[in-house]
Amino acid sequence: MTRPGLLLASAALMALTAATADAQDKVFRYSTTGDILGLDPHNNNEGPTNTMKSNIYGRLIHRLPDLSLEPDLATEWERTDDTTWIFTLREGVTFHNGNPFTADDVVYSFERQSQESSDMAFAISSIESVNAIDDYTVEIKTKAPDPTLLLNMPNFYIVDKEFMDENDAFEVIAGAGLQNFANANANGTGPFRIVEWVQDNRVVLEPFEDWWGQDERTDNIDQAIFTPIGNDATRVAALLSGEIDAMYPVPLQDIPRLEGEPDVTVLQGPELRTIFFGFDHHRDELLDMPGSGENPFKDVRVREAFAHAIDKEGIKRVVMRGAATPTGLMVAPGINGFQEDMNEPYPFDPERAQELLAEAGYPDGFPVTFDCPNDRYVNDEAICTAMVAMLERIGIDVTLNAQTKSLHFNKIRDHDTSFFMLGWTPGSYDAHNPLQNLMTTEAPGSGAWNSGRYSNPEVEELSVQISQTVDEEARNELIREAFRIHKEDVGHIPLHQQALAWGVRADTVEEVIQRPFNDIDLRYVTLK
Amino acid sequence: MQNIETTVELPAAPSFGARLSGNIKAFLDGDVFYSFKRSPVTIIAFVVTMILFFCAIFAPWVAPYDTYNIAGLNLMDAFRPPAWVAGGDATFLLGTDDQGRDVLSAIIFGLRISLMVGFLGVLIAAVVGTILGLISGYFGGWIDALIMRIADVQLTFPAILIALMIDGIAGAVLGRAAHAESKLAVLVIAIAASLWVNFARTVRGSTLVEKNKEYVQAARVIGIHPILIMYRHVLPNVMGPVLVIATLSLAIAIITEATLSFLGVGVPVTNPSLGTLIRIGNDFLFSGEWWMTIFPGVALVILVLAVNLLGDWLRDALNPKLR
Amino acid sequence: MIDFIAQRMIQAVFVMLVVALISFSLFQFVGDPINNMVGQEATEAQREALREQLGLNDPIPIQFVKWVGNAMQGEFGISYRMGKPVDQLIAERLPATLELVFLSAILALAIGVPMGVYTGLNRYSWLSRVFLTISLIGISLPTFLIGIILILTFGVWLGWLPTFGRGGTVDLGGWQTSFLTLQGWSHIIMPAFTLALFQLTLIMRLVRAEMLEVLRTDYIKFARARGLKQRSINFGHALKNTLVPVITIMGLQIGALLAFSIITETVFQWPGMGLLIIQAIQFVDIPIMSSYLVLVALFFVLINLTVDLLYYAVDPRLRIERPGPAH
Amino acid sequence: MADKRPVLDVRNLRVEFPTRRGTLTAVDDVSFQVGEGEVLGVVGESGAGKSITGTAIIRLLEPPGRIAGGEVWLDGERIDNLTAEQMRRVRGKRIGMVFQDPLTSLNPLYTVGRQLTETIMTHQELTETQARKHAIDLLGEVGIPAADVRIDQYPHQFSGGMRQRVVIALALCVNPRMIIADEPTTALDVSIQAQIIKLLKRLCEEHGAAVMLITHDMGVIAETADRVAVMYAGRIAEIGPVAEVIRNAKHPYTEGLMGSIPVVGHDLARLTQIEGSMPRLTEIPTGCAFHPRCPKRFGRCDKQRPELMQAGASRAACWLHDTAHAEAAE
Repeated sequence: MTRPGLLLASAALMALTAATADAQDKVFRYSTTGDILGLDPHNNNEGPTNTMKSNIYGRLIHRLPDLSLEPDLATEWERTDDTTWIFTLREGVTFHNGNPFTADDVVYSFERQSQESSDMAFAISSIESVNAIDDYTVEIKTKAPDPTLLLNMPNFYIVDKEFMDENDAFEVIAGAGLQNFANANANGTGPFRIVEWVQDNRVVLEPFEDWWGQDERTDNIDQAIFTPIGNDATRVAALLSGEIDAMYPVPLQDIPRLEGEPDVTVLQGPELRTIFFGFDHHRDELLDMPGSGENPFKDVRVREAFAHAIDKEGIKRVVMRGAATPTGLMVAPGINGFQEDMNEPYPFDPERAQELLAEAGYPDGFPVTFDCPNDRYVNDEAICTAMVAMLERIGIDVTLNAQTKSLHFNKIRDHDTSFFMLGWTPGSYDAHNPLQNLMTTEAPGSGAWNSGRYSNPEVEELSVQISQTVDEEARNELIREAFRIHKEDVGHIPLHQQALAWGVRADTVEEVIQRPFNDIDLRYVTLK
Repeated sequence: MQNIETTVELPAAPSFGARLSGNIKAFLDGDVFYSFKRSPVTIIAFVVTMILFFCAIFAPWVAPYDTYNIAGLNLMDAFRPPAWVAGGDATFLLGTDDQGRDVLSAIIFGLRISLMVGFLGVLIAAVVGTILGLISGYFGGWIDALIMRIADVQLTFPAILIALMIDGIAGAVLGRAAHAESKLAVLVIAIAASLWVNFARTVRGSTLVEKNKEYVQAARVIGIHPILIMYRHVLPNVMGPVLVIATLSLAIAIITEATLSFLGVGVPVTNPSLGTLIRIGNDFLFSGEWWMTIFPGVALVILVLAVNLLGDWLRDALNPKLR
Repeated sequence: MIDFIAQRMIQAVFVMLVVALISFSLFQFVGDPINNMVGQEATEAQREALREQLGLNDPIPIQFVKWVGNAMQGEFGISYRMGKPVDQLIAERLPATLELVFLSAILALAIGVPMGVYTGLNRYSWLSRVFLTISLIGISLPTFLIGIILILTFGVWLGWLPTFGRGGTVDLGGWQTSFLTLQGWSHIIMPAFTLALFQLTLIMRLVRAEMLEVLRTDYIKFARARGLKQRSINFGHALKNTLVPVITIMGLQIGALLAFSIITETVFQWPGMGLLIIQAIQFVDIPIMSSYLVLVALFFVLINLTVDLLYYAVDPRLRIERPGPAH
Repeated sequence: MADKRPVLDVRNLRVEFPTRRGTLTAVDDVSFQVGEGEVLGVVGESGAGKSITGTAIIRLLEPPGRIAGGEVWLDGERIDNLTAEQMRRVRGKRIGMVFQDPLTSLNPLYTVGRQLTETIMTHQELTETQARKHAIDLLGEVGIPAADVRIDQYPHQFSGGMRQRVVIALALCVNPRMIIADEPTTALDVSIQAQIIKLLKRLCEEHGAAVMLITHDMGVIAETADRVAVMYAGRIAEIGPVAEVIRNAKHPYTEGLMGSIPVVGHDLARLTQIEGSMPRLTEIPTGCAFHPRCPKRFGRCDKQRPELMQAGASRAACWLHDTAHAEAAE
C-alpha cells in the first residue's frame, strides 16, 4: 500500500536540501477543525485550503494581513488601456523542484485555472487571454474593463509547466479529489514546501531554502505540523496541554478561561465574513401559509419590522460575548467598496416593528419556519434561538429548523426556505462579489446564493455597470447607490461580522499576525 | 353407576369493587410488596421516579418559568450563575443558560420530552423486540432467519441515519406543517427502531434455552397453542434480562434523542429536551458556566439511577426463584 | 455445520444487498454532496457538470445497480471528500476502530464479568451496592461528556496522557497497530475506556441477573451437596451456565460498540471508521457511506454467526439437534 | 441391626424459619439414629418437614432457615457446629445426597464424566486417569451400559432413570458413610423406581453406608427400609421396625396413614381417610399436633405435647401409650 501522497516534487531536490526535519528544534504545531481538501491550487476553493496554497504556491500579487497588495512573482504592473495589463515578472525565481520560473508558467497556469472543472475559475473569469511577451513579461487582456482584476490576482496560482506536463496533470479533476497527481503533489514557488500529508491526520511543511524572498523572511520556523481536531473542547485541551502551539477557532465562551491561563494568549479580531438573514421575496404564497395566497415578505414594511425586531447589541453582548461587530451593510470594512457612513444597523425598536406589522395587515403576525445551520458559523444555533425569542415578542409564530450545514445549504441552494441565516466572505474582497452572488438574479452567473431571489431592477442594472466601470471614483458611487437601494428595500438584514479567536501558546510562540480571513499563514509566525 | 350428587354452593360472584380491594389487599401483604417495604433504596428510587414523572406531566404548573414561551425569554438574563453562587439571583435558583432560560424550569420541561420520547421509544422497542424474539426463538426455521437478518440490516444503520431517513420520509409524505408536528413521532420511531434489536436477540437467546426445557415440551405435547405457551411459560422466564435491558436502554434513548435533535431531526432547539440541554451546556462546561450542563446531567443521572434501581427491584421481586 | 455456515453466508450476501439498496434510497435525505465539493463561487453549470459526472442525476435504482456492479469487481468508488479509493481508505481506518472496539470489549468483559459475579454472589454486600450505583452513573452520562472529562483530567490537568489522536503506531504489513508501543497504549487507553464504560455496565448487570438465577438451581445445590470447592462451583458450574445469555449480549454489544465508537472517535479525534463515517455523513460522501454500511452489515452477520456458533460450543443441549436452519 | 455406635445420631434437632409472619418451626425437637448398612425410612405427608430435616443434617438450608437447636453426630463426631470449610469436606466424602428430580440435578453443560471425576478428585488424591477409571466402574456399578462411552456424554443424552443412576453414582463416588436420599424415586415411573430402589439398597450394603430414605411412598418404604420414622407437623409421631409400624401402628396418625395404602390381595371396600389436613406451620395446635384430627384423642392430648414413648417394639409420641401414668385423672 503506497504511502498516500508522497509530496516532495522529486528525489533530486531531497538531496539538495540538507536540512532534515528532526535536526531543528523550532517546530510550529497548529490546528483547526478540518483538514485541507487537496493541494491542487486550481481546485478546492475553501478557507484553510486556500491559505495552505498561499504557503506553497506563488501568485503574481500577494495580499498582506492588512488586505493591501504586495508584489510576489510580478515585480511591477501597469494598465496600458481599459482591457490590457502588462506585468513584469521577477527574475531568478525557482520552483521547489529547482525548475526556473518564466512567463510560460504564467500562461500555462492561466489556461489550467480557467478550465470548466476548476473551482478557482471565478477568480480569473474576467480575463480574455494571457500571453508571454518575453521570458519575464506577460500581457493580460480582459474581456471587458475589470476594476477588480488586481484584487483577484492573489487567487491566481502559478504552477510549474514542466512539472505538470511531466506528470500529465493539466486536467483539473472536478470536486475535491486526491487520486490525481496535481492534488496529491505540490511544487510551487512559495516560502514553504510540503514534506508529508497523511489525509485527516497531519500536514508537515518545511521552509524552502531557495525561496526568492529568503533574505527578508519574516518567520523562523524550521518545521510546521498542521493537525485537524474536529471537536472544539478537545482542541482547547490540546492547546492547554501544550501538544499544539496554536489553534483556531477558539469557542467564544472559552476565551475568558484561556486568557486566564499564564502561557496562552488569545488573538481576536473581526473576520471578513458577514452574517445576515434573508427573506423569500419570490413566492406568491409563503411556504408556511398554505392556502393563504399571501407572502408577507413581499411587503417592505414587514421586512423592516423584522429588521427592527432584532436586538443586535443584545446578541453581541450575550450570545457573542462582545466578540462581534454589528453591521448595516452586506460587506465588512476592508472590502473594496465598503461605505462607512452607511454601516449604521437598523435600530432595535420592537414597538416600531409591531406598528409596521399592523400597517402591513398582520397585527398578530404570521407563521414562518426559520432555517439555520447549527455547525457552520460561530454560535449560529444560539443566535437563531435568540432571534426566535425576539421575533415571537413582536407576534411572529417562528418554528426554528436548526440543521447541520450539509442539510442547511441543501435547502438554501434549492430556495426551499422562507427566512434563513447565511454568512458570506467575498472571495475577491470586492463589493461586487456579494452583489453578484446574493443581491441580484438577472445577470449571467449571478444569484448563486440569492435564496430569497431578491431582485430590484435598479440594483440589477447597477451591478452590471459596477462590473464594467474601471474608474474607482465612479465605481464607488455606483456601489454606494446599489447598497443604498438594497438597504431601503431591506433586501436582507445584515447582522454582524463574527470575530476571529485564535489561541496561541505564549511560551513557544513569539508572535502570529492575525489576518481578517480566518487562517494562519506560516509567513507571519515567529517562534521563541 | 351411582351418580354422585354434588350440590356445591357457589359463592355469589364478588362485586368488582370487592374484588379490586381484595386484590389490592392481597398485593399489599404479598411478598412483592414486602420486599419493596424492606429495602429503603427501592423506596427512595420509587419516590424519586414518581416525583420526576409528576414534574414532567405537570411541568407548566411546577416549573417557575414557562421556558417554552420563547417570547418570555430575556437575553439579558443569560449566563446567570446559580442563586447561591456570587452574582447569582434568587429568582433563578439554578442559574440561567445561554438564552436566559431558567435552568431549573428548562430541566423540568426538558424532562417532559426526554421521558416521553425515552419511555415510549423503549416501550415500543421492548414490545416489538420481545415479540419478535419469542417468535424467532420459539419457531426457529426460516422465520428465525428472516427476523434475525432484518435485525442485522437494521443494526447496520446508526440511529442517526435511521432518523434522517424516517424524517425525510415523513417530510415527503406529510405536509410542511404536519411534518413539524411529526418531529416527536419521528424521534420515537427512530429510537425504537435502533433499540428493538437488543430485546429481540436477548429474548431469542433465552427462548432457545427455555424451549428445550421439559415443561415447554410438555405444554406443546398437550396441544396448548404456541402463543399461549410463549406468553405463559417462556415470557416470565425471559423477563429478567428484558427488564435489565429496558432500564438501561432508557439512558441510551435519552442521549440518542439529543444527538438526533442536534442533527435537526428531533425536537427544535427552542424547546430543548434534557439531552439537548446537556449537549448545549457541554460546550460551556469548562468555560465557566458549568451549571448549564451539570444540573441537567445530574437530573439525567438521578432519573436513570431511579429507574434502574426500580427495575432491579422489580426484576428480583417478580422472579419467583429469586425471592 | 458446514452447510449451516454456507447458508449464513448466502443470507449475508442478501443482507448486504438490502443494506446497499436502503442506503442509496437514504442518501437523498442526508443532503447534497455537491455543495461541499465545490467552493461557494462555483457556477451552476460547474455544479451540474459535477453532478452528471458523479452520476447523481441517475434515479436511485440505477445508482444502486451501478454501485453493486462495481462492487462486484472490487471497485468501491472514490471518496468525494478525500478523492481516494474507498477500499484503501477503509483499509487504512479499519485497524484503528477494530483495535479500539477490541480493547474496549476486553476491558468491558474483564471488569464487567467479575463485577457481575461478585454482585451476584454477595447480593447484599455494600460493595455490590457501590458497584451497581457507580455503573449506573457511568451509563447515564453521555459519551461525549465522559470523554471530555477524561481528556481534561488526564490530558490537561495531570498531563499523563495525550489529549487526542492516535500516535505511536507500528506498521505490521499494512496494519497500523497501537499495541506495540507505550505511546500507542497511552493514546488508546482513554478512548477504549470511554467506549467500554457502557458495555461494562450492561454486562455486569446481566451476569448478576443470570448468576442469581443459576445459583438457585438444583445442580448447584447438588454440587454443594457433593462438597465441591466454592470456587469451582461459582466460577466453574455457575459461571459457565451464566455465560449463555451473556454471549448473546456480548455479540450484540460489539455491534453497539461500533455505533458508539462514532461519538468516541469524534471526541478523541481517533482516526477510525467512526470518524470517517461522521465526516462522510456531514460531507454527504456517498461512496464512503455506502461501502461503510455494507461492510458493517457484513460485520453484524459475522458477529451473529459467531454468537450462534458459540452457543454450540457452550450449550451442548443445542448441539444434539440437527444444526439446520433452525438456529 | 448390630448394636454398634450409630452412623448418624440426631438429637433434639430444631429448624426454624424466621419470617415476617413470625418464626416457623419446620422441625421441632426431632431425634433418631441410623446404624451402619441400615435404611431408615422417613415418611409423612408433604410439608411434614422430612426434606428440611435431611437438608439440615447436611447443612444446606436456604437462608433464612437455620438450625435453632439440637445436635447432629456423624460417626461419633459432631457436625452441626463445624465451620463452613470443615462441613464442605464432610459433604460428599462422608455424607452423600440424592435429590428428587434427575433432570435438574446434573449440570447441563458438563459431561457426566467430568462431574464424576471432579467430585472424586475433590476428596481423593487421585490422578485424572485414575479418577476417570473409578468413574467408569461406578457407572457400571449403577447399571449404565457402555459406561466408557457414555461417560463423555451430556446429561440431556440420558433418560430420566439413567440420570438418577448417575446421580446415585455421584452420591456414592467417594464412599460416604451416610446417604440422604430425598424422594429419589418420586420423579421416576414405577418400573424404573423398583430398579433404583434395589440398586440403592444393594450399593449401601456393599459400601456399608447408612441410608436416610425420605419419601411419601409407603410402598417404597415397605420394600426397602429396615426401620421407619413417621413425621407429622415437624415432629416424629412414631418410629420403629418397618414391619411393626406397618402392621400394627401405635400412633393413630400412623394407623390412618397405613390404612390409606391399598394392599394387593385385600379387597377393602373403602380406604380409611383421615379428616382434615396437616396444620400449616404457623398454626400448629397445642399439645399433640395431631389431636384435632385424632379419632382417639382424649383430655390431655390437646394440653401437653407427648414425647416418644416405648410402645411395643416401636416408640410413639401418643398419650395412649403413657403406661407410666395409666390414665391419671385429668
